[in-house]
Amino acid sequence: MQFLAYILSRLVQMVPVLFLVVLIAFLAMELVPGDPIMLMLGGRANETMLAALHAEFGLDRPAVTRFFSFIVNALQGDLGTSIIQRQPVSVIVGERIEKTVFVIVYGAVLAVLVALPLAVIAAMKHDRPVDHAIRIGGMVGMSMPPFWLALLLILLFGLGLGWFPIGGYGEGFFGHLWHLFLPGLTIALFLSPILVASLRAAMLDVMGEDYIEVARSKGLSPRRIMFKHVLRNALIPAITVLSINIGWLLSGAVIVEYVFSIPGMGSLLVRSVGSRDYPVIQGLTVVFALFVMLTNLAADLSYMLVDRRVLRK
Amino acid sequence: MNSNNNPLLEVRGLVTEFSLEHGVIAANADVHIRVRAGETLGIVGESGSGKSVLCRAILRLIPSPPGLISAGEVLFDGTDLLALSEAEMRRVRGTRIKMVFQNPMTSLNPVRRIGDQITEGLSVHYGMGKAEARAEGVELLRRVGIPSPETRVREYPHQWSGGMLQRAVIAMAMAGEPQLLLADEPTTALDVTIQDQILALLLELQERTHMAMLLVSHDLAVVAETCDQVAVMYAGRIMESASTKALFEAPMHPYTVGLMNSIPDMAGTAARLVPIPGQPPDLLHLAPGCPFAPRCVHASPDCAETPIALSEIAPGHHTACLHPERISAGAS
Amino acid sequence: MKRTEVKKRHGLTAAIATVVGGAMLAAGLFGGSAALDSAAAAEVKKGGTLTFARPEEPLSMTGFTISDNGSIWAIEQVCDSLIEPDDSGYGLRPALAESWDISDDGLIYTIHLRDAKFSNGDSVTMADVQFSLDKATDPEGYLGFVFPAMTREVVDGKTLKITLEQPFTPLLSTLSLFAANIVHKAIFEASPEDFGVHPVCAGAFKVESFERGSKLVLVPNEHYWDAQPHLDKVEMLYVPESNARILGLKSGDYDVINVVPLNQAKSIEADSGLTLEVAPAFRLDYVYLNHARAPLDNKDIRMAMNYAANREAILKVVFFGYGEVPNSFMPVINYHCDAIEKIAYDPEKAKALVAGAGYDGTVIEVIAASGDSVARQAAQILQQGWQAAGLNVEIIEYDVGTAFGLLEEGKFFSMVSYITSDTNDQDFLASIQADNTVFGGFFSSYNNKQVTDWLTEARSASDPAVRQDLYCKTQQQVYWDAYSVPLNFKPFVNAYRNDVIGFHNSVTGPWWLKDVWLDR
Amino acid sequence: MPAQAILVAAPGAVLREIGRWSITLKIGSLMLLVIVLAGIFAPVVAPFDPYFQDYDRVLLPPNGTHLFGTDQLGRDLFSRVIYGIRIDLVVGFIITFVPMIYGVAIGALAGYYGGVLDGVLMRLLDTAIAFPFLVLIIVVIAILGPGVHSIYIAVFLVAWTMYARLARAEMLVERSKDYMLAAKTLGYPTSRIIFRHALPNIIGSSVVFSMADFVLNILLLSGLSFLGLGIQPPEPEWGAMVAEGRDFIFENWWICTLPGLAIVVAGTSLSLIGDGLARRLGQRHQAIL
Repeated sequence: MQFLAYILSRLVQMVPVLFLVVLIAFLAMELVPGDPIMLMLGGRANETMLAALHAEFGLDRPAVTRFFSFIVNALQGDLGTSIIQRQPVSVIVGERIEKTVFVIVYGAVLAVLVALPLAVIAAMKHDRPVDHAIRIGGMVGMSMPPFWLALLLILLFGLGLGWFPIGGYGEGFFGHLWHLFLPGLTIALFLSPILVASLRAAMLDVMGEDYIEVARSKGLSPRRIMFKHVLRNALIPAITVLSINIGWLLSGAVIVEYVFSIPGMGSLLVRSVGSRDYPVIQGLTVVFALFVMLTNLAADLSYMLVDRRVLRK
Repeated sequence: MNSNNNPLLEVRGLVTEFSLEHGVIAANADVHIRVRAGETLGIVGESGSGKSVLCRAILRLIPSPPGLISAGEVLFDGTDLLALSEAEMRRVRGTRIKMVFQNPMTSLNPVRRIGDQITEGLSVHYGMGKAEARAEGVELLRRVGIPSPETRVREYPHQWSGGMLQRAVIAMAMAGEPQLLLADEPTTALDVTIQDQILALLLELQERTHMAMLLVSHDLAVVAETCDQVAVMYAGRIMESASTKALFEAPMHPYTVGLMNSIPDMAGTAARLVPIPGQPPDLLHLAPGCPFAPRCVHASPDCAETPIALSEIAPGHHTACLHPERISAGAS
Repeated sequence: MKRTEVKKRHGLTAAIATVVGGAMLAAGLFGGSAALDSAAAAEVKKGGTLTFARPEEPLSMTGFTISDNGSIWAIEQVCDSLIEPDDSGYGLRPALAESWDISDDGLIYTIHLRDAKFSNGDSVTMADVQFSLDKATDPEGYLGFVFPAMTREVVDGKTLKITLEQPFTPLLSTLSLFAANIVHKAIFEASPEDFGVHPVCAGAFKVESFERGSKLVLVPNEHYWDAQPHLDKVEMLYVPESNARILGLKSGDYDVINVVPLNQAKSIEADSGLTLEVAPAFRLDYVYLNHARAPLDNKDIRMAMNYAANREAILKVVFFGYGEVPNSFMPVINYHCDAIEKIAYDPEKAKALVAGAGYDGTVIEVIAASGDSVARQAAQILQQGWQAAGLNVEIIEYDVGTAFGLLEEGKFFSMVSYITSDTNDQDFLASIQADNTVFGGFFSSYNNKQVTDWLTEARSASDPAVRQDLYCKTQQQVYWDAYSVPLNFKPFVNAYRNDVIGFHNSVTGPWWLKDVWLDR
Repeated sequence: MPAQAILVAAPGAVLREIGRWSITLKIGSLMLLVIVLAGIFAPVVAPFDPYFQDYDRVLLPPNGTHLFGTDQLGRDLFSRVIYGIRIDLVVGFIITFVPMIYGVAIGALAGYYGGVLDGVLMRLLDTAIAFPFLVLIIVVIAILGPGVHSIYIAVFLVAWTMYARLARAEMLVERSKDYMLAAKTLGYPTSRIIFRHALPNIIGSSVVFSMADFVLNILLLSGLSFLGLGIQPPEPEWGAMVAEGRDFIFENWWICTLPGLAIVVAGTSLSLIGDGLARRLGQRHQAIL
């Protein structure tokens, strides 16, 4: 019950934020030059047609009215209709959520697979050459622009070795894994230095805790101590880092989708902004924001799974 | 196995060094102690005197780097622990020598169940199954006086009070019935009312299992009440060691005297407390001789210059003072 | 991606164009695919899947609401109109209309409908034709203004009579546009949105599946009125990244790719397993100039920009030699005049013109759509030349939406872009760009009474020689007025594996995939 | 101390301070120093005019004359990379440290006062994190036109939030400490308490974070330019150079690879400094947020 109440209160807190996000997106698009109907018609429309189409998409109403009707409709699951594609925004965006989420989750999982062993080694060999190498390697890794990394991976794996496709989404789960390997790896290589740094730091902190010495005094092996005692306690900061970086990850996904031709939300966003497809941009903004907020919520909830103390606070 | 005359634990000439940014310090310098089975050795000294380091050195828990045990022997039941492999040493830690730490609030992993932590050593070193370990955990908790242990084994550390946690830590140490218990200031972090309970518990357990105990404390009163033998540490060295009775009746080192004078109940009369003059020692810049010399009222010029070894001045009574005779004079 | 957006707008503009009559039309009607098909038929192998990677993304399969080439060229495979462009794109041929009669006064068109079926097996009825043309010509609708005022009357189940208020020779070509495709009325009406994903038309192919943003799968329409396509399946993939297309082609993942990055065209030519197709296109890459904005209102400045434009360098460095330095303000369509002298690269003359023009140092902004590397490179070469001539020039990248927003509002100096035509009509594209009364000079504000008169006259003239003369005069005048800074007559550059037979690009853009077969 | 003595003592103090630096801090500082000097003396260091296009020397691979080769317009890439320092480092510096100043101030105030101000700030912070940055930057560019001023404004709107978050969290801890109470009981004005007493204690985490932020901001700047939304051509911005080389990656690898390497080197030097600073400031295990 306590748990449910917590989730509920968090969800309630999300409402004003979501409202603000949508409001800002709305105002922003109002300020931008370019009329979607004109763009759609190639600037060749007569006044009657313009008026008719504006009416059809409700663009003749004041922004405030449109904003609130958007809110009202959105609450009923209706995000409007794309001006360019003439399809419900919920459908257009919905089709792409899976792809973006797949890329990001894939990247995050790869990042954990890369980062976890490195962080464990670095922490266990603290201040030894291996540790320094991992730390400095991480700094170099963190300085690599994702788009550049992506190009290097294309050059190496796509052209040089020919192991992986350099674009597209693929078919079926394993097709996705196969096609999205390089995008996923790009995200992973971008993310893992941050993860290694935070995990390593957290583990070093934990390793200085009394209970770790107690564990050693019990005659436990370093490996057991690492996995049974250190890692779990070090997870919270790492989860925090992951969730804080989710916004960055989404921005990164835009570039990664762009470079690897993945039909996800990022590429849709770039295109929709280009064609001033307001309903799609608004829908995407809402979905992006929800995504970030739910990720943060999930991170908070996972703290509870890791550490019961959080519940009490 | 052990006759009473053969010590269960004998530390000889132990030197533990730490490399710091500006130099190397010896946290333990030429430490000698002995503990027999069933006996309690108290180690007293101010904070920073190397008591805790000694406990960790015995268990080889000194983090390396920066720490290093550079000389000496730790003979446990005739075996030099320093010569064991890491795996063998882990076995010793898990089965024969246990340690109780100062702060119970931080001695337990916050994200794991108390019961699991208590019996973890058992499952690792005795291959105990889950159910068996759980039962043993309940039993251990019962023995250290935790009410309704059946339900409490499942709880997490944040749900327990400090006193209860220290009982849990002791239960953890008692798992597998060790021969030697290193208790590193087990009561310091607790309320005064709880302290006595915990000490009583330790003594009761010791009596029941006939284990040897090393009780580290900065509190002379605690040591006086509980220990058979006492060793006084200063700047990483043993200054004086003797039976509790002998030490308190006739201290043979100026530092011991100073210590006693600075503690309320110890001076007996409690008329006035005399703090030890001067600064605590700077381990980085020690003179070759007696480290206490700069603060010592009885010191002679050569005190600071020649290294002074422990010498037996009465049966079982050792002191590292050049001028023990001046103390008796000063005391009377 | 961005490119699609740019293209889209001009695709639309071009789609409005009409087709010339006379000899051209006849050639279109009687030449073309029938002969080609029978010639190849002897050795044609049936079956197989053609994988075709395109940088343009189909957005919707409804011709009434979209205007981007990504969609249009896909729709052309699926939907037929009454009349369609021929193989080359230069002429016309019958499609769902079996034949037609035109009255002597040019006002009444009698269209005879063919026995044809939609991809779901339903017959194409006059009701469907009426419905589709109603949608297409609806003046409130999206492309309605393309069509002249007319009344349509169903004579019988197979005959449609179209009556015009005034003669309008280009009607047949207008009817061939994608927007005039015949759709299944009942299915469209049931859900226009659903129709955009699962269209039911009477073209050679039908949509098997449409995954927006990644791929469109076409299979033969077994009810197609003409010969069945040779292929079993076409997978049209959206692959915006050019390197990915090249790599996929070389590795065999793709059979055909279009919009080959020109710097890699040579490596494809060198690959013995691949064929590079360089096909003429109704396309001109050029710099839009806003004559309404000082200092571009000064012809000397515009001429200086032309003299200082190192087109040879652009052709070499940006286009890798593919194309031709233009001698016109519009693409090479019919009635193009080869004889017009090109404005030479003459930095000294440019400098002198700027010096004499009283230029006040106003910064001239050159817009390039962000992400459009061709535009960006060309802009930088131009900038170097223009600055050497004494002009202050800044390059600005805007996303496509903003760029065209500025264009529409007239808030721009210049923009590197291009124009294409979906039909072979000289008149309308010329009019859009140069006749201020038609479209304000296509964002340029170009206004020349003489040119307007010539174009008006050419529109109504029936003698090809007369029109040729008028269009040559127009070309000479507008081009030498420094209407714009033309950069390149850029061709379509595609590449395919050698075992792909019969693939070719029509000048207007699409490909007749029903004629393609795989030699494997 | 008399002024002369300070003058005499200063170099020694500096040397002593440098002597206390960790090896990473030393290496990072040295790298950054070299980069900054190369940027300052770009006209001397760069062998060619970074803007000059020579159409007879396009797409030349790295060689003795052109260390990094030439690009598709025949410009010397090495010279462009050197001149790029002036853009990436300067812009990166500004978009890192300007938001840091008011971000820390806002966070400190909110943390100190709490209440409504704090509540509003927290909602703003949540919004800033949840809002897709790309939409914002495109909007700002569309309104103000592309170029560095648009990047400044877009980043200034968002980037302060992380500093505010850090400063607020630190202030919440600091607020109840004894020295703060002492300052309050002494009747100091609040601004003095916040900025003179608390600030030095709460700024450490922001300083350490700023180095990582600096790196991320260089990546952001180059990423925007890569998308064609940042620094305008023909300016030799590193990300834009990578973007220009992208189409040529298969046959002319150096165009996008080498400018990217410049980003990595600059970023690494800053990361090394950040790591060293964290140690120097005693935050040995400071996590990078």
